Amino acid sequence: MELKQAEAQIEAILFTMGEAVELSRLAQAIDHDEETTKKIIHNMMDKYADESRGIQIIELDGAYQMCTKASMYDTIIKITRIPKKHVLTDVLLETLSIIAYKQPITKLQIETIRGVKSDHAINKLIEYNLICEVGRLDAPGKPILFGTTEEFLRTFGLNSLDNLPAVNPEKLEDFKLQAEEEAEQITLDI
Amino acid sequence: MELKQAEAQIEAILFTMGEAVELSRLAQAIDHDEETTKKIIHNMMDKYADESRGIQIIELDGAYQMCTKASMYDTIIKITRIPKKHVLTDVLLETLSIIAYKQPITKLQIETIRGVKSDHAINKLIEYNLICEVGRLDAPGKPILFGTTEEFLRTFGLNSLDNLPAVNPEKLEDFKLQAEEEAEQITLDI
Amino acid sequence: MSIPVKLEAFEGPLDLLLHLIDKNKINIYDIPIVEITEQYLDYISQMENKNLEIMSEFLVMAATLINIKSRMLLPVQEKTEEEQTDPRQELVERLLEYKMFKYVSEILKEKQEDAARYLFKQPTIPKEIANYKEEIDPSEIIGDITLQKLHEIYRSIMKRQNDKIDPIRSKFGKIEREDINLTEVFAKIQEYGIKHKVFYFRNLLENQSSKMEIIVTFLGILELIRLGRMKIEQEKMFDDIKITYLASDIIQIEEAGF
Repeated sequence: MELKQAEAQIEAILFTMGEAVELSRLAQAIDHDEETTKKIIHNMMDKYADESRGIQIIELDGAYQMCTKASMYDTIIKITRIPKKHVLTDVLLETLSIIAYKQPITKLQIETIRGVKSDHAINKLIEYNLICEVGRLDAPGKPILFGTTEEFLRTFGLNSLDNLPAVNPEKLEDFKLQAEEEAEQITLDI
Repeated sequence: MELKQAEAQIEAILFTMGEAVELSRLAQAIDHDEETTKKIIHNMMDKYADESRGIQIIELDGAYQMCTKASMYDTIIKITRIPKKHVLTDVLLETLSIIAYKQPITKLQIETIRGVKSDHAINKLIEYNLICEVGRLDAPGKPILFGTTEEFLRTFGLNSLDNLPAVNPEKLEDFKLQAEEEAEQITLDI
Repeated sequence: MSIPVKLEAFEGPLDLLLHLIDKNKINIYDIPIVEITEQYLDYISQMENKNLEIMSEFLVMAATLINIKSRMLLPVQEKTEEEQTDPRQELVERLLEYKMFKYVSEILKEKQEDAARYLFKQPTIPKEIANYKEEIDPSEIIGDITLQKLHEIYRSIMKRQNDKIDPIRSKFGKIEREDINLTEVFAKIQEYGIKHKVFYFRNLLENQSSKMEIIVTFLGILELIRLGRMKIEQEKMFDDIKITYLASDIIQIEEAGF
């Protein structure tokens, strides 16, 4: 009974620590002498050898560490390469449109426009390689300025940076006015 | 034989990844359909329940994550310092419970229930990754809707939102009566 | 009750009210409104916090309490059963709902303490695999979102932004009283409606419409809908409101009973 308890404790410790833990520290934590602790660990090692287990305990110079079995390597490679589903949510789209048209822009400026903290959206857009840091604002705290990436241009079929409406603020104004006029005309035509 | 292999693979994956892994990704990695994979995981969960095990698999909204058993906590803190989680003040907890039970919900709706401005609390909860934007309400001004995150489930030990403690009106009645009786007794005791 | 109180200790007016109810050990369904109102006012008169925003929230509740109090003091007229609702009813419901969430947050607090005993592990992906970076294809993520769509989204966000700013006040830096002629606006909407039949809410507004103009125009539209003289649609998120004018004549504001 007590043995089972000690095994559970060792398993939990090695799992949490991730790194190699010296025998002496393990023994202290589970309130047994080193010799007994060593025996318990070696007994556990035998159990982990079972083919239904994917992890093992290895000994490293008087310390013990939990790690995956070598035979699991291919499986681990596989899982890390299974792409996660990426979705451009409304939140992301909204943030992206603000950055696209207002770049270069700081996080605070984005948040002022949206009215809510936007760290998550910004991080996701960076991960998706749609936006990136383009510099720092010359203001207290030197906040990061964000802009869109080349990938962004390519994806939207814009050939060069010159085609990006937001690069030149005046151009953006023109573009916006134009678009508004167009929109107005469309409505009037109805 | 093949089942044992699948169990080992799942164990290795969950150990390596550390974070919650969606059922669909696990199934793909071990080359089984989702239903079978789920069965295998639940079978493993039973095995982990043995008292010689210090770790367990928990379910979080259709994803699985490996963690230590709660009973191991005291042993682990003997050997390592555990990073402090964010302390949730009563205000944050109050706001979070409203969001958890009423999601998706707008800031204005939260403020109506609480009777006070709640920008600060909402932004803190976003920062702690306990809530996130889930869309916009189709109403004038398109206000942002908030909901809880996977981190919320983990922080409160819930498998899914369906596991939120039930608070039916009758229970509330009981609670109120109880509280009243207690208050009465306290006064009598003095 | 001469002990000075810090109102920040109460998380808003509902919290203070619940405190008073608990302290007086009274039935939440039968609040002695006169007493509670007095105690409540007592508390806020001692308010140390001069923060206007916090103060105003407490004052709103004070006004509500006084309103309920005065309604309860008025002689009860003979009414049909349906009309005989307790003036306290709405407040009681709000208090109960708030109390329930306070109760729930206590349960969650316990759950959090329990769950804090589960310990997790940092990912330990082998270096050679960790270096592998998943290829993210932005075009796949973007899917069928066009630059046009992105532009629309941006414009709608900016519209919302502009709506929040009162253009007159923000431009001149001083407050100017503006007179919106209700009759004129009402007539203008109808004239525009007869001329265009189908149009958008924004068409009705000048480039720099003030908040008041927008509100009055919107109220005018609501009134005309009520009278069955127009109908409105909004197809999807961020869309402008589409108005279809149904009548062919103009009615005066007096006739409309606006």
